[in-house]
Formats: sequence, C-alpha cells, structure tokens
Amino acid sequence: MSTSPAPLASPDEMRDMFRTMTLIRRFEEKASEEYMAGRIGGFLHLAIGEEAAIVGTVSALRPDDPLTSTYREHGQALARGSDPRAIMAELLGRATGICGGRGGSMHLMDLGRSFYGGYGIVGGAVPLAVGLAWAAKYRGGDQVAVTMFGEGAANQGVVSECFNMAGLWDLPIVFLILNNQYGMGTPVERAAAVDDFFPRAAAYDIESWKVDGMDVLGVRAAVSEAARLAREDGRPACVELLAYRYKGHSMSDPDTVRSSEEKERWQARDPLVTFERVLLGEGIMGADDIAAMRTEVQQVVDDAAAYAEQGPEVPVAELARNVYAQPWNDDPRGSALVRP
Amino acid sequence: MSTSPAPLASPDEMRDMFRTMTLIRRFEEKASEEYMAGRIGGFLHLAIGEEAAIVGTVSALRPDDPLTSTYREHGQALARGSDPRAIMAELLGRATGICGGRGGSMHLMDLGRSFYGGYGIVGGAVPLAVGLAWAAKYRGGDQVAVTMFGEGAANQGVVSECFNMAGLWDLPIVFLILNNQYGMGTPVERAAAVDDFFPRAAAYDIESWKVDGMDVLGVRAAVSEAARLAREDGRPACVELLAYRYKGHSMSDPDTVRSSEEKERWQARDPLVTFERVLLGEGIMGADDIAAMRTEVQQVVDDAAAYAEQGPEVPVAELARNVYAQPWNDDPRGSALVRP
Amino acid sequence: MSTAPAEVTYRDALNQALREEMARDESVFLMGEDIGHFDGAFKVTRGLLKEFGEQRVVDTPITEAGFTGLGIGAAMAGLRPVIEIMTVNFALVAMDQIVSNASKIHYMFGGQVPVPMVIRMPGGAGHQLSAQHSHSLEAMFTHVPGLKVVVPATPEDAKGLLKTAIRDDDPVIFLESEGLYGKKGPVGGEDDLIPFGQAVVRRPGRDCTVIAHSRMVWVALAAAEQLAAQGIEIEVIDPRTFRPLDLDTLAASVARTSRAVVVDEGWPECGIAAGLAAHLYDACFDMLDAPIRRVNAADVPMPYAKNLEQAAIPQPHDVVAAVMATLAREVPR
Amino acid sequence: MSTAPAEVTYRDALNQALREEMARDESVFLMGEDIGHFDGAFKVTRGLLKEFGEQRVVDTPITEAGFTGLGIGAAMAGLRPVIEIMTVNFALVAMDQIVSNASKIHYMFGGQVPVPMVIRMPGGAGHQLSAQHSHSLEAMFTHVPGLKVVVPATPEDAKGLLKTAIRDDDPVIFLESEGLYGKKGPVGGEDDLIPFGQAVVRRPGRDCTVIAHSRMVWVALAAAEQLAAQGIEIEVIDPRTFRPLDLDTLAASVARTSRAVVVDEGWPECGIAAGLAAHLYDACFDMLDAPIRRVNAADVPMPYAKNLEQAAIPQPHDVVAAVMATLAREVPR
Ligand SMILES: Cc1ncc(C[n+]2csc(CCOP(=O)(O)OP(=O)(O)O)c2C)c(N)n1
Ligand SMILES: Cc1ncc(C[n+]2csc(CCOP(=O)(O)OP(=O)(O)O)c2C)c(N)n1
Ligand SMILES: [Mg+2]
Ligand SMILES: [Mg+2]
Repeated sequence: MSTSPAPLASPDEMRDMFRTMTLIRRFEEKASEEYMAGRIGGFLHLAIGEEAAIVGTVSALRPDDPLTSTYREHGQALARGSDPRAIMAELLGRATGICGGRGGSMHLMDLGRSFYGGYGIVGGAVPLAVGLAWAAKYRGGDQVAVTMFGEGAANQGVVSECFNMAGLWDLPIVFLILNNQYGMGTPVERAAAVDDFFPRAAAYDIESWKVDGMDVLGVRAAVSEAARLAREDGRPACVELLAYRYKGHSMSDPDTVRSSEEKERWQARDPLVTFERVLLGEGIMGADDIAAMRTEVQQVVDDAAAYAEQGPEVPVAELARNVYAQPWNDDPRGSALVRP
Repeated sequence: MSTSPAPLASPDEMRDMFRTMTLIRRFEEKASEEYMAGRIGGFLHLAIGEEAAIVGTVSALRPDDPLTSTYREHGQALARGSDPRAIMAELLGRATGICGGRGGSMHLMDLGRSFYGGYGIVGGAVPLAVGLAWAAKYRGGDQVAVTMFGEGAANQGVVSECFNMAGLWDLPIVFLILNNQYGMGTPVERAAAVDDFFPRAAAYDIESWKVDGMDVLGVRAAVSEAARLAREDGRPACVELLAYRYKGHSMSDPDTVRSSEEKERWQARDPLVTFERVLLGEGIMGADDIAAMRTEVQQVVDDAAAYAEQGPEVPVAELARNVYAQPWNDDPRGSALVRP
Repeated sequence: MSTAPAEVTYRDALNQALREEMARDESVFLMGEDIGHFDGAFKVTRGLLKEFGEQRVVDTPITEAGFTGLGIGAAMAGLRPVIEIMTVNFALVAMDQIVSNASKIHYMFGGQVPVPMVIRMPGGAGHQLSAQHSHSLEAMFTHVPGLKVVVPATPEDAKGLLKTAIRDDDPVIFLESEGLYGKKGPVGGEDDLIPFGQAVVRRPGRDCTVIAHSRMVWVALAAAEQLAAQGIEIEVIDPRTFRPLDLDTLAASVARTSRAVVVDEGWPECGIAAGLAAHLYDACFDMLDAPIRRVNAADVPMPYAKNLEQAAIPQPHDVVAAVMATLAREVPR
Repeated sequence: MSTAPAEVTYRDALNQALREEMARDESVFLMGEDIGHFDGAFKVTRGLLKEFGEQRVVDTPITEAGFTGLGIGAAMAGLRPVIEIMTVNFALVAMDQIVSNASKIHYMFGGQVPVPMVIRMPGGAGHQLSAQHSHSLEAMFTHVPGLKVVVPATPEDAKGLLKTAIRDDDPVIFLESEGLYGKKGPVGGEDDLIPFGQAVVRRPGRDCTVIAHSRMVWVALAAAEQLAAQGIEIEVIDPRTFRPLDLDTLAASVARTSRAVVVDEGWPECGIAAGLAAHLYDACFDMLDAPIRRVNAADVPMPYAKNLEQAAIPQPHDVVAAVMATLAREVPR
C-alpha cells in the first residue's frame, strides 16, 4: 500500500507531470496535423484543455491500478507511459500500432501498463472498470480501478447501475467524471436535470466531490484521496473534475455551438500555463529547463509521427485474426465475403 | 385542475377505497385458486399485502391520469375500475379477456381507463410513463403520468435515465417506488447500496419522500401531494412506499427466503385490517355495512371467475392478428410455421 | 419548357420529409441527441429547431434506452415521435425498449393501442470508425415481428419512405446509411409517398438477379457496369423494406434470370443475405441454375485500418466475383 | 457387474458442471440475480452458495447491463465469470455490453486481452409467459462474430459443453432451454468435456435430414417416431453449437439424404433456420431433391393463451408436415 504516490507531488513528480501534460498537448497537435493530412481516418477526439484532469489523475495512481477511458484517451495512454510511437502508429492504422491497427484513435489499450482501453460507446466502459475492481478485490489485491468518463456519459443508466454495484459490494473503484460541460454540442444544462453530477454517486453512499479540473495539483490531491478511500477503506469514491475541451468534439465538429467568449474564458485558465507559472514561481523548473523539455517533447512527438508514417500496413491476410482467442480451426470463412 | 381528488378522502371515498382493497384481495385469492386448478398459465404475481399502496395511489389520481405498472398489476386495473370479468378472463387466456387473451396476468391494459398496462421487463415500463407525461405536456393537457414499479426495478439504469429526463424537462410525472423490500428472493440490503430509494430521485432535483405503504390514507395524501406538484407546478415527484407482499414472488415461488417471523410482523399491519379499524372507529362503516360489502365483493369475484371459465377460447386463426396496426396485406406467413 | 427536377442530397431529402410531415401534422415531433442546436450529428435535422421550436425538436441526454422508451410512451398516447438514435450502434443500448416494448405492445395488449413511431438511425461502415461504430444491424431488427424495417438507397426513397414511415401506425425502424448522406438525386414532392413493401428494379438485366439495399445498391450498380463491359447484364433489385418484404418482385426476377446474388453489408450468419436467400430458395428452387451467392461483410468485428476495413466490406469486385460464380456453373470459361 | 450410469436432470447436469469447474479453478465465479440465497430462478445453482461462499456465488441487483459488463471487466482481468442472466429475454437490456464489448474486445485491441466468460441464460416458449418472456434469440447472438454460441439439448451436453465453455477463453453465450431443465439423462464425469463445433446425430435415417437444436431436438425425435410408423426414417442432427458450426457433419448428412428440414423455435426472418438453410444450400445445392423446409415459430410476438401459444411454436406435427413436403416432391402420394 505504501507504494501509492503521495497526494502532494515532489518536485521531480511535478516536473514529470508537466512534461506529460506538454507531451499530451504536442502529441494531439501533431495528431491533428496528421488528420488534416488525411493520414488518420475515422474520428479523432482531442483532449486539449483536459491535460490537468488526465495527468493529475494518472499521477495519483499506482502503475498497476487498472484504468479505463473513453474514445478521448490518447492522454491517458501517454500518461500511463505508453510508447508515443505505438500510439501514433495506431492512429495511422499501421501494423506497428499499439493495437496492431485494429482499434485506431478510439481504442487504444496497453495491457502491460494496466491501461484497459478506450471505448466508443458512451458509458459502456464503466461496468468494465467495476469488473476490474471486482477482480482486484476477488484476488485480495490492493489495486484500485479507475474509470474516466464524461458528464454526458454520466446520464447513461448503466453508470447508475455501476454506482449501485460499487456501493453495495464495497468495490475499490474511483469514478472520475470529467465534466467538460459538453457532450458533443449539448451543454450540461440541456442534458442534465442538475448541473452537478457527483451527488448522483452520493445517493449510493459513495463519497464524492467536485474539484477544479484545470488545476493538476488539485486533481492529483483529490484523486489521491479517492484512491486512498478505495485502497485502504475498501470503499468506492467519485470525483467530478470540472474542465473544458478547447477543440470541437472531434476533428469533424466545426464547434460553432460554443461562444468564443466562453472558450477564451477557459483558455485563460490553460492548465499548462498555470502549472508552468507554479513551477517557475516555486523554482521547480527554470525557463530554460522548460524550453529544453519542450524541445525534447517535440522531438518525441515528431519521431512518433515519422515512425508511424513509416510503419507497414496491416497484412490483409490477417483480417480474421484475433476474432477469437481460441479459434476452433483455420476456418477461413471469416475473411471470405462471398459465400459459398 | 379542480377535478383532482382531494388529499383527504371523504367518507364515500373511504368506503370506495375499502371496497376496492377488498376486491383486490378477494380477486387475487380467487386467481390463486384458478392457478392451482390449472386454469391460469404462465406466471401469476399476487399483490396481496400491497392493497393500500395500490388503492391509495389510484384514489389520488384523476381517471384520465395515465398509469403504468409491472406484471403485478391486477390491483391497478381493478382500482382503475376495469371489469373484473374481463381481467379474470384474461388470466384464463380467453377471447373475452381484457386483452383478448394475448397478454395474460402480466399484461393487462385498459386504455379506456387510461391504464397503459402491465409490463414484464423489470424497469422497462418507466420510460413509457415518461413518454405519457411528455405527451400530456406536449398537448397542453393537465394529466399527470404515474408509474408504479418495485424497489428492485429502481436499480435498473433506465430508471435513473427517466429521473433525469423528467427533472430536465419538467415533466408531469409521479414515480412510485413500491418498496416491498424484496425483488424475488433478494432483500433490499443485498441489492441496493442504500436502503432508501427516494434520494436517488432527489439527485435529479425531483421532490421525493418515503411513506408507509401499508396505510392507505397516508399513501393517498402523499400521492396527492406528488400529483399536485406535477399538475400544478409542472415538476416531477417521487414517492417511495414501504410495503410488503404476503405471498411469494409469484405462484411458483415457495417463498422460503423470508422468515415467518418477518411475514407475521408485516401481516400484523395488514392494510385491510387497519383500514377497517379506522372506518369502524370513525363510524364511516358499520360492521354490517362491511359484511354486506364483503358479500357483494365475493359475488363479483365469483361471477368474474364463472364468466371467465365460460369464455370462449381465442380462435387459432387469429394468431397473426394485431402484429401490426397497419398490416400490408393478408399475408398469412405470420401464422405459418413451415416454410415455404 | 420543363426544368429538370432539382437534385438534392439524401440528407436533405430526409430533412424535407421531416419538415413537410412536421408542418402537416402537429403530433409529429423529433427527439434525439444533438439534433437541435447542433443540427444533428449528420445534419439531417438542420434548421428544424429554428423552424419548429424546442417543443418539437428536442435535444436529449445521452440515454438511448430512456428516450426511445419515452418515444414509445408518447406514441401510445397518440403522438408521432420520430426518434433519432445518432447511429445504429447505439441502438444496442435501447434494444430492450425496441424489442420488448415497441414491437410487442400492439399485439400483446390485444390491439388496444398502436405505436406510431419512427426510429431513425444511420449505420454502415467505410469511414474507419472501427468495431463499435460500424454496425449494420438490419438482420437483428428484421428478425423481430411487430417492427417495420426500411432501408432507403436513394434521396427519392429516403424522402418518400420516411414520409410513409411517419404516417404509419406501427413502429418503423428507419435505417439510413452514413455513406449515402451526400448522395444526390431527384426527390418527390409533398404528396409523393412511397409505399412499404414495393421493391424496385434499379437496373434491368437478364443474366443474374442481384439484390442489394441501401449503400449496397450503389456497389451493385458499380459491379453491373463492370459486368456489362464483359457482356453480362445483371438485374439489380432493391427491396427498400425488409418488413414488409416484396418477395414477389424478387422471386419473379430470379425466376427469369435463374441466378441470384444477395449483397448485404451486414455479417453473414443469420444475416439479411441468408434470410433473403432462404426466401428465394423457397420461391424459386426449381428455377435456379446455380446456388444463390451471398456477399456479406467479413465475419469479423470491423477493424480500423483502412485496408482491412475495405477488405471487410463488400466491394464491387466482390459482387462481380459472386455473379461470375453463379454463371460459371453453366458458362464455364 | 456394471451399473447403469445414474440419470440426472439437465438442471442438475449444469449444476454439476458449475460445481466441478468451480472446485477445479478458483478464478471461476458465478454472478446473477437470485442465484445464491434463492438457488436460482430455475434452481440451476442450487447449493453452490453454501459450498463456495458469497464471494464466488454472487446475488446481484436487477441490472443486467451492469453486471454483464462487470463480468467482461473481470474476465479481462483474468477471472472466469459465469454470468447468469435469469432468462434470455433480459439479455436485451445487456445487448450493448454483449455485442459492443464482449464480442469485440479481443479483436479491437489487437489480441491483447481475451474475454474468458460465460453468459448462461435459459430461453424458449411453451409456458404461457407471453410476448416479453418467450424469446429464442439464438439468431441475434449467432449473427455476431466474436461470440461463441452453445445450445445444449441433453443433460450430457449441458454438462460437457458448459465445462468446455467455462474453460474457453472467449465469451460464450450459453443458451439453456426452460423446457428442458427437468429432462433426465446420463451425464459425463469430471473430465468429460464436449468440444465446440461437433454436431451429433441423434437418430440415424436415410430419407431426410432434420436439423434441430435444444428443445427442438426432442420435437424432431417425436416427429421421427411418427414418421417411422409410416416407414419414413429421418436423420436427426443436433449442431450443439452455432459458433463454431459443424457444417461438415450437417452437409454430409444432407448429401446422403438429399433432403433437409431445419427446426428452430425462433422467428423465421433472418433466423437460425434461414442461416442454416443458406449454409446447406451453399454446400449441397446439387444434391438436393427438394427445397429445404424451415420450421419456425410463427412470425408473431408470443401470445399468452395456451392454444395460441402452442400454435405459435413448432410441434412434432409441423416437423412431420415439413418432412412430408420435402418427400412429396419425389414421392407424390
Ligand atoms: C451510447 C452512445 N450514444 C451516443 C454516442 C455518440 N457520442 C459520442 S461522444 C458523445 C458525447 C459524450 O459526451 P461526454 O460523455 O460528456 O464526453 P466528452 O465527449 O465530452 O469527453 C456522443 C453523444 C456514443 N458514442 N455512444
Ligand atoms: C430486466 C429483467 N430482469 C429480471 C427479471 C426477472 N424478474 C421478474 S420480477 C423480478 C423482481 C422485481 O422486483 P421488484 O422490482 O422489487 O418488484 P416486485 O416483484 O417486488 O413487485 C425479477 C428479477 C425481469 N422480468 N426483467
Ligand atoms: Mg463532456
Ligand atoms: Mg420488490
């Protein structure tokens, strides 16, 4: 139990957190370029603006705490330490991708880092996390399962079912409601009877509260406390993180619903800028440390893109691979479109 | 608006309520006999013990307030004034049944009395009631939709979705959680993180509270207030009725999970007995009024059974009728089991 | 001088149908995620909020089971809800409401109350949306008695069939294709309804009957061009609705050509192609010169990588291969 | 002197499989509504709570989507959950978890993590449970790649296939029949696993192949008796699993008899019978002397009244009629 990160970050940890936030930002900017260049297909959901929520959360967890996320999950994978090259290659659908090109941007997974994946059905991954918590408890382990989902997802009935199961069975899980105030083009006030989501969990006797999701240290402290409740007291917890995504819902969203005044107001609280100010103010990093870090991060990201672009295509002959873990034979029917 | 029943029942209304409670009790005892005699198939769920909850609720509503229920809904139909003959005939699967023998015990409906039916999927009818409330509001009507469901059903995610929609859109609906403390063989404490269910609705800013479901006048008062909120203030409400079912979950349940001590404790608070005491005590009915009423009710029930038993079978040629409201032709395929 | 009818997109054809039916009948209202202020994820409902107001164009929380159920209840009360489920993939969350309630209420309660509602939802693959966002679930809905199932392939059908669906008294599963929203074509006027249960011949031919619906109609027509270059003339027929199914038109064509191919973007097992093939064998067993070939999506969850995805969904060359296979029986070359 | 093997019910055969596999492997646990203190709605899990405790036999709230999803997550973590959905009807509430998650996770994440779970659920009609409680949804699950689908007809298969299912690394949809729980027969021992994908001949015959699964096996066998009295010998084959499907055994029989009937308690459109017929036409087109007949439930929501219900589900006489129809082609009498 003693291996959990402390709620208060050490200078080293703060530097790490800042670097990860920068990495996420730069990675997503690069992904955006790759998308515009037509090298990424499907949906691309950026979490720019939500870096504090992501990094604050992951930094408060142990590396073996199982984590699930939504389709907006590049940041979670990066924060967990997954290889940016493999992530970018996944976005480009290459064989070298972290899921062999099968999942794409919405479905990253890195099992070795206990990142149990990004999922596309709103609310659909939350019960999986309850199952991960269940398994930890079943085995007598001390891992805490953590699931991040949006405030829009919180309206899905299955999430309430999960609150109930977690509360009923004392499961070691932290529900993280990343309230970025919009589900696609719909603001909270047009989607929810009450603007606060954490009281819903409270109705199931789950300790829950709301914090500023733009403040990485605050998020870390809150998630630490939530994880402590789960790990030590064996009780679920729920933290609502109030944040904002700077970009549209996905790259194909022209983002015309939100006013520029509103966007500017939130961008004025940019989590990278404010955290940089803290680091500089407390003398944890100097201006040139930061510049050097930025250069290094940019190199990592550029390298990831180059690596991804050079990655081989997935062989079409592998189309029907992995449908089953235990295939019954080499039945080629799976990939044959024409019957018989 | 003035046509809503008053929260306090008049002597006439009280007599009516007592008669209806008696009718439900006797009707279900008769149904139980019919089941034992093999004349009723499928499931038969009795609401004996829950008469106060049912009659208190229905008596607080206007006849045009749309109502939905679960599979345990004989009482609701009777309280709405549906013909006991047609209900019993439905239980026996006769052409003279209230749904022509297609629905059976679990699926009574009496559209003319705004009873929108009993449903078998736990939690599944709650959104229908939200839709009925929606329609009332859409048309500018002043009806209040009411949906009765069990505390077990309250754990289904869709119920939370309904709380949210009703709270968000200010729908005229009353959610009635009939907490009889068991879902089949599972007591509340093994199914719910918190024993009280009404706070869940409160998390969606729905006025909600809990009352004794064995006290018919208390139920009536509470539901009256809830319906008033919905009708006059245009806000949803939720009332949890704490009650007890005397019989097993259905006729096929040997009911071995619940202790006889517990059953006796609740039967000591029998809603018919306690209400009879009130009526006698306040001089609203005399002992012979009651005896006469019982005789009359017993006749109604016996007559219903006789009528049902004499009812004709449904013609098998009608098997494929009513699959569609607008059939496209007389395509007989529906009833042909052998193709081509 | 007559002017050619204006061509509109499939998207706008749907929009016209919604607008016209809403104007015609006050009991019609729209409900779904992001259909109002956001104009719809695919912009089908563009402008309708402004025109009809928040009471009749309703943005919802992300709770498909809840608002689909709400629609069913509202339909029971006599309104005509048109529910948009953003994509058919999310209908899985609402499956119980669709199958246990919408399809059964009219029958189960002895015909007391109809459920006049439409559930609109686009589906299909081809945009690299990977496994959870690429379903073609026609077969699941067609399996269920009590539902009507509509699968328009052209702007004209999209408009005419949606108008029919809205006026129909039964729950209609209206399956649009994400890949067709930009497709242009002529459309009918305000009174041009297209009845359910009437297949249409998209291209006449004598050598083989090819049955395809929704986006696959265009795949089949592309195959027809390629085959025509080799002197093979296929007849492409679009059933347009699976419930009801116009088996007569399909079978009459197969009786003439003696060969059939069914093209379907869904999975093969217990799929649309299997279902149609079974019907056609029933009707035409003695007239068939070759087994009916089925062209389906690969029997795999949809992969993300573009090359894999393209390999997993029917292409014109797959249809060509299937047609050739039916012909090879008699015309071995 | 050898003693005849003890006969046990289908219910108890399942119970044995659960007990043995739980004793063998600590990662196996059971979860579902009323499976513990109440011994299960159909008493399949009787006694297991007492034997294995509350950690491994878990009563749940009525939240099928939630606890099915929980099972998937637990399987991803390496446990082997056996989820009981009280009846298949309630699986509609959990359809998204089954189709969007369970069936796809292994593929979609590039094979990183298997989902070794079993979802047990009984289904079928015949007890006057009316429209919402009488589903046979085999076709919906068989439609979906990534799932395995198992449909045992006998106590022996129930036990042997469930043991295989629990040890399998994929999500297995294990469909029991409410009508068979009381059926008695011999069962295998602790080490007798029955592999997936092996059909079994329930009764040999030469005149027509009749394919039936689950409770329909017994309906087909009853029909076989009636037909035998008229000198007609049908071969009854039980596929036992639909994913994987042992098409070879089915096709070999049809190749021999030249005739086939498929009996299925589900609905006809895009159903199991249509799916199997399509496969058999593919494999045996040239060998068939008559069209394959399908015997299905009526294409209606299940009615309550006993006479209607019986008319709506396949009976032995329907199978007899179908077999006679396939024979009439050549042996008109
Ligand atoms: C069940 C389901 N319904 C609808 C969608 C379409 N959709 C994808 S993301 C999204 C908005 C989700 O909002 P929120 O949960 O707040 O997460 P955010 O996108 O803001 O991170 C919607 C409606 C979906 N993927 N799944
Ligand atoms: C979705 C679903 N799951 C399970 C069932 C089986 N079932 C029928 S009634 C019931 C218990 C319901 O309990 P509750 O909601 O408290 O109502 P009560 O029976 O006590 O009136 C269960 C589990 C069902 N019908 N539907
Ligand atoms: Mg959001
Ligand atoms: Mg209850």
